[in-house]
Amino acid sequence: MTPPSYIMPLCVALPLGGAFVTALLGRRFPALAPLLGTVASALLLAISLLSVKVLLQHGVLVYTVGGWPPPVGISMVLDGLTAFMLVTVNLVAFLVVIFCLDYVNQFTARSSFYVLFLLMVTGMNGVIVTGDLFNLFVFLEVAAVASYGLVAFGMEKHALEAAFKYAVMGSVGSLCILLGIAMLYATTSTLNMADMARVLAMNEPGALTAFVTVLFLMGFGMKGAVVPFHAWLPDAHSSAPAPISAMLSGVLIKALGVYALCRVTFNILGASPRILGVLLFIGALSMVAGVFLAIGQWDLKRLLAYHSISQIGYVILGIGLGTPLGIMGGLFHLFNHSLFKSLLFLDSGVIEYATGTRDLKEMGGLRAKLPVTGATTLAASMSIAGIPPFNGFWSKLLIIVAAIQAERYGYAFWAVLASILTLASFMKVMRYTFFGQLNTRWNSVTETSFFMKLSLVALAVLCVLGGLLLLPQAREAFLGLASEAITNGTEYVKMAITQAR
Amino acid sequence: MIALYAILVVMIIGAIIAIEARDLLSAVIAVGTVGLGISLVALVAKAPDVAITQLVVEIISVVILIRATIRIGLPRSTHGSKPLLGVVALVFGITVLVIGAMAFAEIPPLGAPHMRVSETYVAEGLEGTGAVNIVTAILLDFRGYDTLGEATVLFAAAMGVLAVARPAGRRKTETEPNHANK
Amino acid sequence: MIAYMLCLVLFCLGVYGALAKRNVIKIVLSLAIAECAVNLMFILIAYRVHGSAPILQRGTEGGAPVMVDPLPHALVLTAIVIGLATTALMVALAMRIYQQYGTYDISEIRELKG
Amino acid sequence: MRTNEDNHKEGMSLIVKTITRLSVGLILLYGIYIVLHGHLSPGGGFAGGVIVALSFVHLVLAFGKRQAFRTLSESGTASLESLGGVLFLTIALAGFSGGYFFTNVLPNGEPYALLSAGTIPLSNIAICLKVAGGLFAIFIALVLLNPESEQGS
Repeated sequence: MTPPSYIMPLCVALPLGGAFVTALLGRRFPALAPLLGTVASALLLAISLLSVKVLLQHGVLVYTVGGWPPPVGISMVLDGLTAFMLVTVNLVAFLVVIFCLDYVNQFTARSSFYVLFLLMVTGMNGVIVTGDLFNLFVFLEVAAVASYGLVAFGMEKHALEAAFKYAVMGSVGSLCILLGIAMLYATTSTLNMADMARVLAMNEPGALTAFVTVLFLMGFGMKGAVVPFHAWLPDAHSSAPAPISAMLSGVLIKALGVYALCRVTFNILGASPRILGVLLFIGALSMVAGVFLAIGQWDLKRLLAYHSISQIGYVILGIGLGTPLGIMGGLFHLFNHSLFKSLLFLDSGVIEYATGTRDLKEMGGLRAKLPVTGATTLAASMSIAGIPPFNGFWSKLLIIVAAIQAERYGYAFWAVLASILTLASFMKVMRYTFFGQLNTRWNSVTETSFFMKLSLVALAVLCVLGGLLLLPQAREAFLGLASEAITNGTEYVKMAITQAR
Repeated sequence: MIALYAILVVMIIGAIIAIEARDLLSAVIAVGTVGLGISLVALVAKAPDVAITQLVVEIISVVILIRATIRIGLPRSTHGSKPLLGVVALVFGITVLVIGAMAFAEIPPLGAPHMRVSETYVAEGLEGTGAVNIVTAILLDFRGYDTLGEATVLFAAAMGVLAVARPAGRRKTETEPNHANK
Repeated sequence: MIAYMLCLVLFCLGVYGALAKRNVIKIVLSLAIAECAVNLMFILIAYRVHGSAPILQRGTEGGAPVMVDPLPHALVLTAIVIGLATTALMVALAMRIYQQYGTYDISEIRELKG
Repeated sequence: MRTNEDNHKEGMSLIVKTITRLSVGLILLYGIYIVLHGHLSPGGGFAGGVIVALSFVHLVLAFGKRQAFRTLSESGTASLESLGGVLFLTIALAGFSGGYFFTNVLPNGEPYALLSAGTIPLSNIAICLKVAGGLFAIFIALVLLNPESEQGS
């Protein structure tokens, strides 16, 4: 049967239609917004799982929007990396929407929360699916503008300030990306990524490629919160509502930052050793700086935010190695990190929802009162620290082995050191929040409602089962194709062009 | 061509005034000149669509910016800047200018774009879409998907502003977060 | 070449203003300037010496007329409205911040520490 | 637009109000012209939409806040905007019938005529609705956000 390549525009049209209809009817039927949000993200999860199967059957698919062939019209490309990112984003989005069903009751204007949430998912899916550089920028802006509104949703003083600073840093990043796109258009006079790679490959890289690489590194670095540009992340995460900071650090900085950086550096500019060296350095810097900044934190959410920076450092370190094993390790860690980091943020949301404070010193012995949250936080802390049975261990192991294989002993050492410091930091978190004697103030605290527990337990189970992805047949279908899409870099061109003719 | 350079210089002077002016209102009006300078450059560079849109968008952004500065009882003068970040911004500016100068040598000179893909738009524009205005043809038919994303950005911004402008964020009455736990 | 450099100077001015200034509205203004500079870059890239405006005239049905590059114009239209959207959102946030903090000076808005 | 006594102190002076009453209609007409001729002459959905929004803004500036709600209440503008969005999305999805996502399904019609270029005029109208609704909703929200009240409620 003809390859069902129409699933790609569905990934964008579905949440977009949901957002518009929710905005139109949200005020008159308050129950419509949560219902539509859950149904839309459930369908999206099904579509992204279907896309992995379709990819296995039909290989790389190209969908030409509007019927115009690629260089003229916009094309959508479904290759290994796209399917992988679709599954990561929509899995976390579905579980966070379930968590939101109860968490959002404390806000006014709930329907606009769901509209902005669906728009953010639309933006991320649009960035992942598109094969056109300017289109990637437009959907990156959709996701970014929706997330500015969501960070400021709580309307407290620090939420507004954090949202403003995030908006300023985000806009400066977007302008750098747009300037880079203008320069690329000037030389290659096309906007299709595959076509652009083909033209750039013809003439050898000169000052222009350096200029464009610097601009894209700054722009996507700001979106992905790597160390030189990470200033907005701790503020934005600690004051955003918990499900939003789970989405932000779970998938948004990955889809907008790391994925776009990979797509641009590997598939368009061609990963020259210099760019890989820069990526390695930035990755290692983020990894170490993130952990050191996190050690001294007593505010739970800020601590988790700094750990996000260091885990993103792991991912970029893995991908910066350039070897197939390193890239697979980096992508696997990206998938695992989106699971356990969103679980940690949701747990901190439950703790804040129940006790009203985020300060570790005031908590204590909540294990008795919040058993489910305690168990899931324990699972997530074990996997972020890299304890064997959990998924974090496998991906960190892959990265460290790949670093050693590539004779990057320095980076391997830093990776191990950062992992140990992460373990220490999360033991401190567990010690202060759940173990120890129960702080008398919290004896009237009860466990959270059903939907919140459901999503927490689901994420914890996924954290435990994450390691199974390394089994041979699962690895080939899911991770292998994704890392293959990166390693063969500009050959992506032949597939995207020939497929479309 | 001299008109192009003249307008550019005027815009740069306007930008410097906008950043360094002590009075907020005059800063906003200086940004107005920069925006209108762009629509003049667009006219000189034969881009009527861009000129009309930029002119109109500039008007509404100046109205919004003035709305934010006029009705506030604050002393209109603004003081000082952050020295450390200023140095960082200057270093960023110098590196971008230097690398940019080298990069500009490689892109086609002003006035001679090699329009590989745009030739198909110009040639096929009329019979492909039936629209006489090629820019609208590109915007709505060849690359209509961009415009859908674009309309969504404006929709997201409007929803964001409505969410930010509502009186209270959390429900004070129903759930008192620290103890009563629904 | 000089026009591109002037445009880049405008871009650096905008980014300098956004990072270095303390007044919240000044930051929003500088970002608007930087965004104008990038749109300007697109228009300059599209300019063609003897090109005419990208609208087909009724008379010239002959060979394809010598036209200015229409694609960057479409991109600029999109970028202008994106810039307007972000500016409007930031102005709304700035006004809300003024309401809560009572000042426009970003260094005094120091609620988040550590 | 009958102006009663209490309405006088709102908004600007009388001269501005009378001028506005004349010019608002013209601005609105000009905006609608720009939208409908989007595929023939410069301008299009965006420019026309902003001009239409400016005509409402012009009205609000001249006649003050209360007048704003009589013309178009805030929820009205938001639903106008999402209506425009839904219309534009249906035009895009209608493209599915013609093969791909955004195909121009209607016949192109002969050039230089007003009703030519298939779905482009319809998309222009949808975008005009969306942009006008969006910008006016933003302006109404900013007008409501009176910064004088020191402590946010």
